[in-house]
Amino acid sequence: MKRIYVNEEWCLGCHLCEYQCAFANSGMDDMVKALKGKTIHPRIKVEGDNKISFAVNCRHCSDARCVKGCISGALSRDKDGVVVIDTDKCVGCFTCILSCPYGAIMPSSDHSVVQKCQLCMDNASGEPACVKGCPNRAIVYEERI
Amino acid sequence: MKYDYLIIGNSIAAVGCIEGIRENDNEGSICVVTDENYRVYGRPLISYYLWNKTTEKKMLSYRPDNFYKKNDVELMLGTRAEKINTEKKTVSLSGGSEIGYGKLLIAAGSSPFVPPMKGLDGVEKKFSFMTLDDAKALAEAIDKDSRVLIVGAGLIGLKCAEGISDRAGSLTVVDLANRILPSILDEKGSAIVRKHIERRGVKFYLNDSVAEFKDGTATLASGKKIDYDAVVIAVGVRPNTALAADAGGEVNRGIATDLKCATTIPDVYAAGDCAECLNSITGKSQVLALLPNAYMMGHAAGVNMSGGEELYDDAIPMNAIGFWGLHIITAGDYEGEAYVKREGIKYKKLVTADNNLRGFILIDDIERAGIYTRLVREKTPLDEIDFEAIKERPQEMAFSRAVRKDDLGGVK
Amino acid sequence: MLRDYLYPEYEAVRNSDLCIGCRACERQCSNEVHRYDSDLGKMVSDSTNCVDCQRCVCLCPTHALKIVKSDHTFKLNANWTQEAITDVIRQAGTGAVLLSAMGNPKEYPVYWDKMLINASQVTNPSIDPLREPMETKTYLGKKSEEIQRDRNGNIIPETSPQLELETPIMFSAMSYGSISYNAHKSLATAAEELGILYNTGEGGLHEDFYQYGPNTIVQVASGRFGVHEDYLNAGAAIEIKMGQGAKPGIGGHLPGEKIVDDISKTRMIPEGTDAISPAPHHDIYSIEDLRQLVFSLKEASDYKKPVIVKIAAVHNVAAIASGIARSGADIIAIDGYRGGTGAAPKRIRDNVGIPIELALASVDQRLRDEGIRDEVSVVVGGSIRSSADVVKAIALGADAVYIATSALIAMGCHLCRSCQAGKCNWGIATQVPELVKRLNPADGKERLVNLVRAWTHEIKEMMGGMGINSIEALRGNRLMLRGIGLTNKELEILGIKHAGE
Amino acid sequence: MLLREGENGNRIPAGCAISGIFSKSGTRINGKQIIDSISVMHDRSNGLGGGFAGYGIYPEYKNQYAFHVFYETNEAKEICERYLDRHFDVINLSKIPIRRIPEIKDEPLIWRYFVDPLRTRLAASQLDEKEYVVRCVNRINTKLDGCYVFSCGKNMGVFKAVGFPEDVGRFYRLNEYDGYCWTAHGRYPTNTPGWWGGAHPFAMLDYSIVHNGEISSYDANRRFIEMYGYKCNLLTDTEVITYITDYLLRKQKLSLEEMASVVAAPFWSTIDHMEEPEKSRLKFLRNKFSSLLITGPFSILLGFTGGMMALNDRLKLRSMVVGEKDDMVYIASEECAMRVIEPNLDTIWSPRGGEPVIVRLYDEAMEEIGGDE
Repeated sequence: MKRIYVNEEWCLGCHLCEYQCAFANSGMDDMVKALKGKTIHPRIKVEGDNKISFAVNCRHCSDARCVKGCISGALSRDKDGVVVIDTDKCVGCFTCILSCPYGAIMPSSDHSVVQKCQLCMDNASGEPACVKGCPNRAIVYEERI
Repeated sequence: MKYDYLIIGNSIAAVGCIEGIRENDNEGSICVVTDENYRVYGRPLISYYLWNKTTEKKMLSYRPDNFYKKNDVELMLGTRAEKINTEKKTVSLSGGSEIGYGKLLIAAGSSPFVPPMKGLDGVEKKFSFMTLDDAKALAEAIDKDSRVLIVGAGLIGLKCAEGISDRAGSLTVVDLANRILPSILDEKGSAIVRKHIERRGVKFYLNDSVAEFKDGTATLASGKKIDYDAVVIAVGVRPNTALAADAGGEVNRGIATDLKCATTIPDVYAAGDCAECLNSITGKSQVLALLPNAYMMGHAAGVNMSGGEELYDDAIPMNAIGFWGLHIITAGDYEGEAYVKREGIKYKKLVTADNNLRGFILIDDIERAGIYTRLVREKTPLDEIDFEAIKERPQEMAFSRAVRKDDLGGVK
Repeated sequence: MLRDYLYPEYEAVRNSDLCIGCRACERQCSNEVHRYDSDLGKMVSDSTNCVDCQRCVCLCPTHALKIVKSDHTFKLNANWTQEAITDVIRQAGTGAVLLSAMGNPKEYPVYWDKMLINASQVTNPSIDPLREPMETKTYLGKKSEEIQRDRNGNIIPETSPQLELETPIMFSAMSYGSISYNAHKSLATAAEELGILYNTGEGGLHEDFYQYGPNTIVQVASGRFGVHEDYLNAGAAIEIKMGQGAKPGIGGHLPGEKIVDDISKTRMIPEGTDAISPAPHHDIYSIEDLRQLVFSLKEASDYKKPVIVKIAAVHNVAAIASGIARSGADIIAIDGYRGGTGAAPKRIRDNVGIPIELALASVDQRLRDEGIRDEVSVVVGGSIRSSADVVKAIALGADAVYIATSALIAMGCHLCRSCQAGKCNWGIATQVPELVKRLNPADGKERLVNLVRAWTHEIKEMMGGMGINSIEALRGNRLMLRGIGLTNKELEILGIKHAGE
Repeated sequence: MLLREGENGNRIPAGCAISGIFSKSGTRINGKQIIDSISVMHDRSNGLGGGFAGYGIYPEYKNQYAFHVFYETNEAKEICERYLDRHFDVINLSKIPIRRIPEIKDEPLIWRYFVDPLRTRLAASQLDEKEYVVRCVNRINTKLDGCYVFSCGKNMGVFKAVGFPEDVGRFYRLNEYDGYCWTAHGRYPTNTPGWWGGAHPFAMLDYSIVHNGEISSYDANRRFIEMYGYKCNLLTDTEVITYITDYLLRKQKLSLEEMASVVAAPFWSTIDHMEEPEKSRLKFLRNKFSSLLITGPFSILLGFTGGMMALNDRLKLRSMVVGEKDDMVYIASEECAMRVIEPNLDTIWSPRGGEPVIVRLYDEAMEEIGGDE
């Protein structure tokens, strides 16, 4: 399946992926309207400084521990292999946060449920916004074997 | 009637087993026998159900509606497995029928443990807190004025307290131990959480126990008296091992299994709360009555039952739990050198031993906790990572470049 | 000194209504123009160090930034322009030669823009490149040898070493050191994909890039940096750099701070030492010396590699080219005064040399007049800005063109002309690791490939319009050009008629 | 005054009709046949030029160079004849017989000389004989005002004028000539100089070219070929093609097929898929003579002693068909031009772009005409 991959060699630490993610998942059509004056809660997080940096988001593991451990069945792999969250079912127990070896699942902004990267399948971005918005191809969306 | 795969119990381990089987075998017939009358649901959800964080309908959609159909599973509700006949490879069911199996999984779960307490039999409204029916019955029995006494300050008792906090008048918790959540928290952590819960109006009587229930009043060993309208017994659970024991299988606290989740009885496997598995930290077998463990063990059993091989060898104790918005994540055990960081309500304890992270406690500081879990589970040598950095906060940066490259660029 | 304060030439202007405070601009500006002011709770900019590289403008996700030319002015004076006054103030303050980079930006005529291309109407058909083969393959090298036949009268198809190009465009010399590893890698991989060549410049060849040898021209310049036998044999051709359009007559100077690690290894000089390329080759004081070097290099490479001699376009370029054509060189490269550089004294860049268009026209004609055009191929560079420039260059008589500034722009350069500062925000003209990594070679390569493919498509369109389906039929086909607004003398030098004739 | 080709440096593109007849057995064909053939393609010409080349028409002078010369004035003729006398042994000279007809006007003086190079001058020049003749002809054409040698081969002759080709044929009384090969040309120039010398065929020694097309590579070809001593005065395609032919065949000693694969080279993609040694050979030729690739539409008929070659541009942007009947070969822009003189062709086909069609006299016939090819 196509996944998002991050190559730290090319990450500039510009954090634009975080903003693109937050915008894509804001449901708004204007970035300024969506993000100005707000604290963002992106599903992708950049670690590091301007020397070494990289973004981390869901790896969409085929053997996903978060899915296996989910107590409500809110997390599942869809038919394309995307690990998706049904926030309607999620009760916010955070077992997935306990389980994810990459630290890629985080509480939603109000902490009532969790959020995670769903490859922008759940918004209007069309393709992963972080990939589109990365100025240096440090984040790519592709098939790897 | 004979099924290639017969599963006793219809909880998470059963689902893991079904999904494990279907990874290898799309043809073999599967039957699930359960004495409950529900589709599968996550038992820990019952407190959220009571707290109106979820509904029965959502609870029962742990797997999609077509789950049994899609996986071609015969589901026999309200049917109890009474006996395993190992010679004939059949299971006798309540109602007298008998069905055969090729491979059998015992995922019978556990039962609430109710210690002998004086006067308990006379308590009209007394409940366990394990099943959806328990939760429904409890909800039915209490109202805004009810004084509820919960015996047991462990995970079940306290989640129950949270669950009914908006439905009951007052909540009192009694426990023999000197602290709450003793199975997952150290004293400091326990104190923090206790304070937080107490702020919600829950009263604790620790180092104490009920000496007698009588006429709506519980008299504690210390002599204190607590009036109640309903009692919840949540002192613990006991694995349901009788089926295996009667059939001659080895049983300790739980049903003994090997790394393939097989019992000592040929073609019989066990998983979930009824079974023991290897705690990869201590190297000892124990019952890990945790939902993720049930799934993974059931899954491994299913794979092995259907001709594949999956060793269940990386089980660790771990817990994610929250009370009124305060989130706690713990894993492993706490035998070793501790690094502790406390900042107000935030509490972090990392326990190291033999160049490994052996366990941790995180209270209100759970961000990316899975990275710590990973260190515990994978026994990552700490001198291969930047432990100082990761102590500060869980991060990929603490791993070597090569590990990061695989984490972020490899196919997972 | 306070009295020498010069108001910034360009100002970063932020639209606060649009700024979301993501701080990308701050993180991306190596000149520290932008920062977040926590007291004010917003982003602020100090344009003093802004070089107008456009990095922040491009990366701002809400397009809240623009760079404007400052309207700050000295008292207007047609003679004492702002630039003239500013330069004097600078030099009075420092006592130093003014440094600059990239090509001559002055308002001299651009002859490319004064030539127009022909197209077929009625009497012969234009050709649709989407329907018919349209050939741009070009071979560079000598074509003058006599035909040899075997005993059966069959032609023995042996030629002097030739360079095969899928399209008549090559990436001109830019050294590793003046540009980054990633820029070099972009050029090398793009050249490989395009079936063309790139040029090492005088900085040697990094060991990682030996694999692109068949698409590499290795340069031998006056400093002889990184030159050794393996190097000479690593590429497809060897170029002797006699001069550079941006700074004819002077050498080069890469400061010691840029001679780090791999660069020092590649150049074969100690870390931290200045890399000084002398103005002349000190073993070439005349044309006969050049001949010796040409043949030394041919000896060293077993006569398997064509030798290119690159010169700057200067006043008597035609005569010089004639000498080179007779020196044994296989290819002459001529670099016009608009050609770029990583660093050059500003006065030299802006005042020395001649336009490539005129140099090309006179060289091509001179070589034909002398009947030696077949002795050499002619490659021209020094501001080829578009496919139209390529078509015009070839119609004037070039076999192929060298592009460098266009290639840099493709990779991200916005011609801020501050290469000499080494803080290129686009990761091109810098050796600072955090900046170097801003150019992902996968991206750089793709953009270069896109550019050359796009140009090639356009070249084919224009050829098709002229009814020409192979690039060699365009070469020297000056009837396909007409001048516009040129004097008789200019037309005469260019060897073209005026539009309407 | 009418513009002359090449004056003011203006290049003249043209469209046209061509036709050729060849007898492989050397049967002498009457000139009327070629007139009949070209006349049916009247609409492809516009009356601004027509011409013919006949081979084997001067058997009695087959070893002499036959110069056909236009003179604008008698003075020019005198100057030219003095020049000829200095360089050649003139064996015979005469006016070329013409028939005055209203369709052909303003004719110049048209003379014919059968000449041998003066042995002494030739030896002194240290040139081979053909080069000597070419240089003399070039000298006359470029340096002697009002003189123009438009045919200078052995046992062949070019006849051309401003007018429709059928009129030109009648004007020159071609029914009085017989040859084993004829080519003809009707011109449709897109500019109107109407100068007799600018009509086709264009000839150099025994090479004659009739050409239909407009080559887009003209100036690339011209500027290259001029490096080798040719001077393109007329700025016509035919002129430059003739020089290329002369350069490749006579100076570079290429075969006709090799020449074809230079001027109408196969595409690189085609070459890439060829087998060795063909692949290397074609790559070599195309690369070495890259400036002689001719692009744009053309169909040409090259006449030479003992043979004829037809060639289309590689995209076949101009029509050209070939027909055969017994030993006769017909090549023309249109099929009708063949049918009118031979209704019962054995075969007829359309050569592919870049594929040369070469016909030669049978060996006995070749000996008969005394050709040296």
